[in-house]
Amino acid sequence: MMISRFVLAILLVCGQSALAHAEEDIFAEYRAMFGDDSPAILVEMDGEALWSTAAGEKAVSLETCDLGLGPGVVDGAYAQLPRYFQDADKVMDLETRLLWCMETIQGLDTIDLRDQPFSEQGTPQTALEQLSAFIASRSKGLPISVPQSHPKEVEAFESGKRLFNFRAGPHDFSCATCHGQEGKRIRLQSLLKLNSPEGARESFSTWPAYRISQGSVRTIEWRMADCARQQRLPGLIFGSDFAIDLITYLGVQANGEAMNAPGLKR
Amino acid sequence: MSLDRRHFLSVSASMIGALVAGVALPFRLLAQQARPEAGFAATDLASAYAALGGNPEPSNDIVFTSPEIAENGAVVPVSVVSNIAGTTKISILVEKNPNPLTAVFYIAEGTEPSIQTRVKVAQTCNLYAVVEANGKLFSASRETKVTLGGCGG
Amino acid sequence: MASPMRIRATMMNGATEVKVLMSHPMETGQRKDSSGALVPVHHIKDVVAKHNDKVVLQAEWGAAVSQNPFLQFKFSGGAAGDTVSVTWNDNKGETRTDQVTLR
Amino acid sequence: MTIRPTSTLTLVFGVMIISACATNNPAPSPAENLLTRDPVATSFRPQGQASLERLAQDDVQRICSEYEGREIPADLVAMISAESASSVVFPADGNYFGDWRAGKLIAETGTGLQSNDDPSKPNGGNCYACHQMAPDEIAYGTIGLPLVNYGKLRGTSEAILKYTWTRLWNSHAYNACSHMPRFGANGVLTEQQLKDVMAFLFDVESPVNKEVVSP
Repeated sequence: MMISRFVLAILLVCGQSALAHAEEDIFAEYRAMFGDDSPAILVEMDGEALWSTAAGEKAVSLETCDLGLGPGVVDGAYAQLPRYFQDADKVMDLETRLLWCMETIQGLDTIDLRDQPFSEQGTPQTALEQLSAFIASRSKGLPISVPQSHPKEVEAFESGKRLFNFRAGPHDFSCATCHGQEGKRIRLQSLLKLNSPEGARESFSTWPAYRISQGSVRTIEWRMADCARQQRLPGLIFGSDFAIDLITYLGVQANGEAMNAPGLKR
Repeated sequence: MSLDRRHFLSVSASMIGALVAGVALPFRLLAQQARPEAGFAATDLASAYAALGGNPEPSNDIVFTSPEIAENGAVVPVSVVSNIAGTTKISILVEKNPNPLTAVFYIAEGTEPSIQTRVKVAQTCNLYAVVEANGKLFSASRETKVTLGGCGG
Repeated sequence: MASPMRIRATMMNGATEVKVLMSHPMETGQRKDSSGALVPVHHIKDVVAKHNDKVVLQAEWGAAVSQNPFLQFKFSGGAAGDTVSVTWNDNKGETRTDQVTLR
Repeated sequence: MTIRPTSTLTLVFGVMIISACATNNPAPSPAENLLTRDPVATSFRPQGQASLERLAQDDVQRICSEYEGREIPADLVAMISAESASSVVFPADGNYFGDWRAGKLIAETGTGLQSNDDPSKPNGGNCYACHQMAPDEIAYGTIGLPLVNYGKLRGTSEAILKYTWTRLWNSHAYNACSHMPRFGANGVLTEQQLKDVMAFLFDVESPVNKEVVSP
């Protein structure tokens, strides 16, 4: 009797909080009006074309690039990144892996792309953004399964978990400042608790995403770099350990969730 | 070609002559002739209306949808469905934009008087759908709130 | 060089629903880039949609249509093998036409 | 901006952390022992006004990172609170109030000190990112407590003015490891800007203190 009452009380509390959450999402109507017509598809199309376009000193396409599931396998690859790659002896996310393939397979000079991996607003999307949109779209509906079998993959996760709480800069911000609590928002923007599976699932499964405010597809590395900017930190280096570790931390927590990227965000 | 008659009436007489004569004119030329430049240049609702042909009469036969509150004013989905017989033209106006007139759609015969698109809304204000049918103008309006999301930086 | 559009045309109950996404910056001329300079106005001015050779929709646009514009409309008719084409022209004289075949 | 260099305080804190670890915290997991790299040291480059110095944590940042989401040992709380409270600089002229209109703008402005911000422009306080303030502004965040009718509800006694100034200057004085930036202590806002924010909170004419109209 006591127990059932206790359970009932919990159910009531949970039910209420779920309701409150639904009421709070005042942008639900707005987002619903987009249907499944995200401009991200335009970038996916460009990325698909780019994937099979010959480039670089060796004048070959990226079609033999190994994204973790074997040379040339695109379907499902994004749902299993970041992961450890023997040839590079590193944990790599999709974006660093793509640069690796451009350099090693195509003999492409990637200095400019490394320096400016993300397009400026109003300028064409970079190769990296186009390819990311395309490759992510080919994992749609597949369960996220970011591996934790190699010691370096475990290390990246543990490091990311710690970095999530790293407070620094003139504002004392860490990732946890905004993304460490349930049900909070900044202005009207709902915040996900990213050190929990629920929040990580919702977030990780929807990057890359078409950012409405910028009219561009943005990648998860961009999200990390832009968080660092808003944290008032110096520039986050593309493909750095800080970025990859945090992405791994998010991805592993999100394991099991179906990929649904590119997403659509404010 | 069964495009809206009214649209063609604004084309110069010589061009109509050419059309009647069956001379294939590039469509673009016609479109440019028809563009309501004064409407797009207007900086307030009243002068945009004037350029479209006058003040519309509010009508419940237009189903105009825009979100009550937009997460980002740069992209606001809008939907217009006209239940007014003989609808030939649908315009969308955003009252407080620098230039309220945003888009004009010419509905050909056989095309449903129903349009969905996405527009920029600079600040919280009324959005208007103006429908032209049988030479008369009708309108419906909706307020969309534009808010600040995110960190503001 | 303008990127391709994405056109989806679906036959339903004797009519054809068309959804178009166009790749275009739709600059208002009022936005500043990261160096503070005004980005020149650059927007689609007119759009023409055809079912085979017949014009089914025409539009005139200002700069306040959103970036990467979306357009949805429906015309009566449409049979497998028919084409639906969309053409846009912008204020810089750029143009792009794409088409799909109904099936 | 002042990032306090490591000082004698660090020694004290260091000893306390070690003892705290020994008593309150489980030993690091084997996985944590695997950590061989230092991502903070290798992952950033100076950009705009954001130099690499910003990565150096002061004592408060280090302790609060360590205890994020966990209970902070009471002695560390006492230490942080005391240290934070003692460093508050109150207005030299004894006047707490500036212009509420300027304060409103500061509360609404989210820019300042980011790598892409113009350092010649004043920093924002971005209060609205986390707090509800004027009842008619719907775009407010919820990380911090609501501040609707702040002055109206609390009055303007010397005690409440000092308390509020301290909260703005260094929130850790009352709430160790608070998520609120140390606007005064870290030089995010100037004394005049803090006065403007105070006016926005307390002035009877400020929108913050206007009647709450139920919809």
